[in-house]
Amino acid sequence: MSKFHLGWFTNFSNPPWNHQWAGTEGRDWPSGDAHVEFTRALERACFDYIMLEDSSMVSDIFEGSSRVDLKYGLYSPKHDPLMLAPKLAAATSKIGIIATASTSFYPPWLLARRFASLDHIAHGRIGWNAVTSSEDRAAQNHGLDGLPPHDERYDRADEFVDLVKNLWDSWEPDAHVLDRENRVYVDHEKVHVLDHRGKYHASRGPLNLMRPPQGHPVICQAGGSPRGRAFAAKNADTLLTAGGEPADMKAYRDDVRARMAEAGRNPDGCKIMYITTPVMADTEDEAQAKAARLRASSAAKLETSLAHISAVTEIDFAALDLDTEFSELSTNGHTTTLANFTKLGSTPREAAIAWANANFRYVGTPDSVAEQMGEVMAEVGGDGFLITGNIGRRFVGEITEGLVPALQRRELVRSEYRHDTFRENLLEF
Amino acid sequence: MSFVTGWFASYLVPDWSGPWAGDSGTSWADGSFVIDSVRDLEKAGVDLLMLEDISYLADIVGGTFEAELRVNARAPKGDPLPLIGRLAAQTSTIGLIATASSTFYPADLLARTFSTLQGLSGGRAGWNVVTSTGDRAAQNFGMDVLPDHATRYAHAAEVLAETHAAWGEDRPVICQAGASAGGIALAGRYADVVVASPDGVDAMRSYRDSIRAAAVDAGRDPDDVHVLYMVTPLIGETEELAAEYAQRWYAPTDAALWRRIVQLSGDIDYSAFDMDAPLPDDVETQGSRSILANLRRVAGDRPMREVLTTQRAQSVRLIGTAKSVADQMEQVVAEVGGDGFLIAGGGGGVLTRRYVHEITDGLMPELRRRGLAGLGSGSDLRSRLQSHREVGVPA
Amino acid sequence: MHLGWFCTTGFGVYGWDQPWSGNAAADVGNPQLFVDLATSLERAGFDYIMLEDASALPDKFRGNFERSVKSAIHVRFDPMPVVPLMAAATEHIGIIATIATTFYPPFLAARLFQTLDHVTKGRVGINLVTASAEAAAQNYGLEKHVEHDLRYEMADEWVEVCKELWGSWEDGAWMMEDKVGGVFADHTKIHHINHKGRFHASRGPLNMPPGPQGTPVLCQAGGSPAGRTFGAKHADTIIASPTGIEGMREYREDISRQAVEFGRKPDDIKVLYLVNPIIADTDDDAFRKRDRIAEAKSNDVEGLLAALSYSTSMDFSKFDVDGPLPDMSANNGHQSGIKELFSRGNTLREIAASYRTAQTVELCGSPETVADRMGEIMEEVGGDGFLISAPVTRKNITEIADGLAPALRRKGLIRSKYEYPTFRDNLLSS
Amino acid sequence: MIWGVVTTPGNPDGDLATEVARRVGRAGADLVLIAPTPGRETAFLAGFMTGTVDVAVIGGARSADVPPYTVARQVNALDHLSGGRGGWWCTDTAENPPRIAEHLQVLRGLWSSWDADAVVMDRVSGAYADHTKVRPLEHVGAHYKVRGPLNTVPSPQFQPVVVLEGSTPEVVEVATRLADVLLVPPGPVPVTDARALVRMPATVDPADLLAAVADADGFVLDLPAEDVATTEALLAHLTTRLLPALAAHFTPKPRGATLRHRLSLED
Repeated sequence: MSKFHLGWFTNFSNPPWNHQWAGTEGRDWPSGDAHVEFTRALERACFDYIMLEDSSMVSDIFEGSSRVDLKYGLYSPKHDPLMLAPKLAAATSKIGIIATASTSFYPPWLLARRFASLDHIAHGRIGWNAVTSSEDRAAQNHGLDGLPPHDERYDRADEFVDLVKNLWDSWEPDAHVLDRENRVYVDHEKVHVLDHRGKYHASRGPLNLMRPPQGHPVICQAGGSPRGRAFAAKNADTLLTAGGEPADMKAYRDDVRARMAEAGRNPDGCKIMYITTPVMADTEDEAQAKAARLRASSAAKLETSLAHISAVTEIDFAALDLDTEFSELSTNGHTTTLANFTKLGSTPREAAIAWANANFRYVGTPDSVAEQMGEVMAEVGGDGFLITGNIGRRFVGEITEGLVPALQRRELVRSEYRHDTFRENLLEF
Repeated sequence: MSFVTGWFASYLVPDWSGPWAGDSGTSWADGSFVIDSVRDLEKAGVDLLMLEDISYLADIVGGTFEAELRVNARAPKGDPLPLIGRLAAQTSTIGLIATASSTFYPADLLARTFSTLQGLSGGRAGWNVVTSTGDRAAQNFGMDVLPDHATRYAHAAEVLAETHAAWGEDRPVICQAGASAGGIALAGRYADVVVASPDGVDAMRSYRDSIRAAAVDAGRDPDDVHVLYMVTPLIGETEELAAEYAQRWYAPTDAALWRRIVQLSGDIDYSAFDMDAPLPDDVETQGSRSILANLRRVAGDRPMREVLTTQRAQSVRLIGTAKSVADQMEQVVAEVGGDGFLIAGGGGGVLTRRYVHEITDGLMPELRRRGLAGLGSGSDLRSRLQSHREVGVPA
Repeated sequence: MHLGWFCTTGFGVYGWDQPWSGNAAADVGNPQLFVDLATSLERAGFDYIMLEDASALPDKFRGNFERSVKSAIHVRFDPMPVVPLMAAATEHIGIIATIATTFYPPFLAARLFQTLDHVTKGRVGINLVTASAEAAAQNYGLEKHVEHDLRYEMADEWVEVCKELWGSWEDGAWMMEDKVGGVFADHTKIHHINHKGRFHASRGPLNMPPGPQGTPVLCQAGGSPAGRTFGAKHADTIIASPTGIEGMREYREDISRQAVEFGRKPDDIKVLYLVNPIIADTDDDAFRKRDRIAEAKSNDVEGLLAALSYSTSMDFSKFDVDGPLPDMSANNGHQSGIKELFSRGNTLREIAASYRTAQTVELCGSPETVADRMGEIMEEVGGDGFLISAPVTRKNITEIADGLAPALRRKGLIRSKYEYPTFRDNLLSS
Repeated sequence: MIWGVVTTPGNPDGDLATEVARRVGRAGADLVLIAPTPGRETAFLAGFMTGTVDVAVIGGARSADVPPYTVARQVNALDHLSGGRGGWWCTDTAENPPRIAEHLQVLRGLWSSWDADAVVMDRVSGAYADHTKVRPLEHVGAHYKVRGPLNTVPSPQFQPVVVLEGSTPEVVEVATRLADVLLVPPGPVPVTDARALVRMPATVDPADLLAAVADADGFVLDLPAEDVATTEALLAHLTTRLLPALAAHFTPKPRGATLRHRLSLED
């Protein structure tokens, strides 16, 4: 079994502040200082990347108001991850940094230039999580009445990504000649106008800075629906999806790899990562006790879970009776997420609690959790796990000081970075 | 009454084999373990760091290096000065006290060393004065045997006088840990910080009184000396979890016995004694006289195994949630009269980043919220120590 | 007086082949030079650093990119990512980055700068430009550029939307610190803005709380009548380059007058005059240096033609340098600068030869001489300070930060230390 | 071609010296030597800089001032902290070559008192290091008596770089046996196994530098960090006139390699 990859799924937002181990993050997170220390710890544990998800709305779907969203700080406050990326890049030297930007709201030329600059500053370690955004509320903040239909959003996104890649290619790799004798800094014949006029986007180009060190920053994606998977198969270098039963994980991976082959890409060119939150303690029974505490139902958990699912599907779950069976539900937002949610329980209450606990799959001491993860990866075939959870030092320490060394001893994950750029490390195995 | 908090650190291999050891077994030597921990402690409001040191690898226990290199209570350990130099660049407010021997270092080297650190750290430098223990140390510096206790302290006094003359106004903080009569007198004359682990509140109060009396004898204001007591707080999310944590921490295991034997064996091989009998009466040492005296006082006629597995270099046990430990600390300071705590995390072969974060993210936020500690101010170390007299709830 | 530094080509490439450039060539895209600029200027007590920016690689002159990239003058990295790094290395100095209101979606911009206000701990500012080059519009998918004055009307509504978004969270809506009843933020103190305007629409609110400054510092540099009115209405600091003492006094009075009309106090706006001081050890050395620069510039007719092509989006290589000046009525780019330039001569060659190093006033000499002159000018004009425009090279940084600033400080003309934690308070408090 | 600078500790907070080290490091220098000055201890400054610069920083000291056991431990720690770029510059070589030779023998002995593979981290036996691979030194000499061993683990270079200075036959003999680098004045370069670096002022003219370095292994330039203006001028002179003139001699060196590797000394 070759090694698998590790990444972390988080955002530029408040870590859960109201609990025992909330050290100084409550004060440090708005400036990004808390995230800097956390990312250094991930680099010490040789993580492939940190992924900063994003959304641009205060959700007021649940109960028709933003009370619950703001009470727990679910979807806001959330800061712009593109301004955290340079700070993380300056404090690290090997780990990849993926920031989210929406193809539905950013002008293509602006996004292409922003990520090209970030890739220079990060010396070839930047990634772009290409999302189409899924909430009308977000669209209304950007001057639109609502989002285009789900599949059309992906058609627009396909053209958007092609245009951005062409803009990154508008400077040839060796355009930057630095010829002191003839006083030529850049050979102008190696910089090309694009003049792209497409169905949805237009841009003359070129960019006004050098080609990014990686050529193309790493593209990340989270497509679950068939159209989303097709988009990912064509464009993504890494793909994230919810964990779950190994059989479902394997089915998802095989489907994406098949689509990649159809799109003429080498299936190994995209690393599929499964989201999870390991529960660990010094001894097995302590870990089981801890897992039981974490999985326990509570009013707060029910409220936050229902508010979450309402926000991403734009269905007000407060209007449903919590204990009667689901009727047919549909959304223009996260179609797969809604499908998974309804599979987890027959009533909103059941499904909400199960959905909130979905990430707690691997429980035990660091060694036993390492064993469990190794077995699942062997069965599924790859490519890695995306850890998510509170970025406070307590939980992060359990991963970087406990789980990762146990995985390294079993040679399931890397113990050192062999390359300098994010893309080379990602595609090393 | 607000009190001083310090961190007792070593440039020494931490826990390298436990469940939370991480990669520390290999990465400790590049300094990252200490540097990362000290930056977190500084952000959490801890006032100072005391980096201890010894300059020998002992083959006293069992006549070989085997025990030292298995138990790792004292070795392998790097020279603290370059590491403190690095910390001066990578921290901005925490006090930096480094250990150096007055017996082995020439006075002019000591004066130069600590005035350079004072400049680099913007006035946060401190010198932990030790006279060293163990013939093995002496043999690394051209001597056959360690000078006797009285000679070492007399020489220390000369060195301190000479260095203070060289520093004039901008002198670093002086720290001392000697518990013997000679040590206390010297501390009275020069020390800004005194570190000790007298056992129990009464011994803590009488020790502090003796230090303050020595300061008055030397014509100094007793409030210029800050006595810090060694403790190892054990923080749990609930009282019950904390109790389980403490039960594991203080369990009388073989490992705990061997740690104590190695720590005590400056010149005497304590492993040679019968562990199920009390300490024989005819044992003598030129090394750390106070360690032997303290051991004899505590041991009484109890068998060595019981004494050694329960004795820890700490003044009081602090166990519970962050809230209850903060209460206990507040109460101890009220009863003893002052001045603060030097927190140790188990030392070589035991300390983990996880323990450091229990202090920075569990205990310190609670102490800060209640104005008990972690609110020190002032750019240089001496004014920061003084600021504790004014800050906080009056006693 | 207040001092600022104007990075002439933003986060770009400076003097890559000049002596004293250190290893600038290898440092391309490396923010360390700008971080050093920030720490040096903070040591010198500067109020802010302004990073200019442009959204196009010009190819009007002779129809290709040669002039733009051969000497690297139009290579520009996106300045936004360097702002957090410059702020991380400093504690007081303000950092202003340029944004083109004509193309940048207002919600993205409002959220970007509110994030920067947090990340810089209250030290970020925005330089509002409407972008003069047609190529910029084409990069954003437009065929033709938006008409000059219409761009300012769009900009006016753009700023209104941003201000409404920045105000969408009331003070006290976010009370994480004292954890009252476990509520993170109170939804009753957070409001939709429901903005539906001529050019922009946004429902709001912003999905994050205000930063230390509440509103980032707004900066404006347009000299045209529409530009001045826009600045008087919205800007906290204005960059002006009128000619001569008389021109400077008139500019300050005009801004003050218009500010009062908008219900603002003249002191709410700090006007800084763009200058490029020529400093050397002695006055004579400085004069020789000035003459060297002037002589080189006035022979560089091609340089003038390329600059004009960029700011008017017309290919000046087609015009006869000795013939009559071309008709500029259709110019949709920079307006104020062109009018002043064309008044200096009858042909393009004469205009090139008329080059004077001074844009507003001449500052040339030893640090002492230049400092005295700056003090005198401030007395005469009553203005608020200077924006020093100079390529970002280690030599220039040292001359200004370790030469000129100490001289100004000895004469009590600039601050010896920062009074307040945020950029806005330090700028507007005195 | 090996090159570096000799700088001074500059202002008490060490910023200017760090700036010099950072800038010459980015320009490709192999080492920065810190000249001892009254009242300042260079071992500290080297430690202070390791975190922020990307070049080997070696403190200079008079061997008479510091006990060999302390030098061995401090330079071992610097080698660890700098990822294999530690070293020591003995500035009083010429005063008493035989004593210096013995001092260096003690250093070399202490650095190899642990075998390179002594650290085993054996979870079964619990041994962090194999005690049979650690031996006391038992050095008894004319000037020094040191039992050893070192009480810490071998450092990345195992034998950090030792720099001596001088060109008299006695100094050259000691350098050949025990040193890695020998600083020599301009003029005929003595034959030695150590890397001979010609020491010249940073204001040197490119042509003179080229001539002086002809048959040496490289050069070090005296570039004091006393005040901002002169330091900036010297740095500019170095990067825009001296280095381009020598460009032909420079072969690109692997980034991040240990100092011994960059000086092509065997490990």
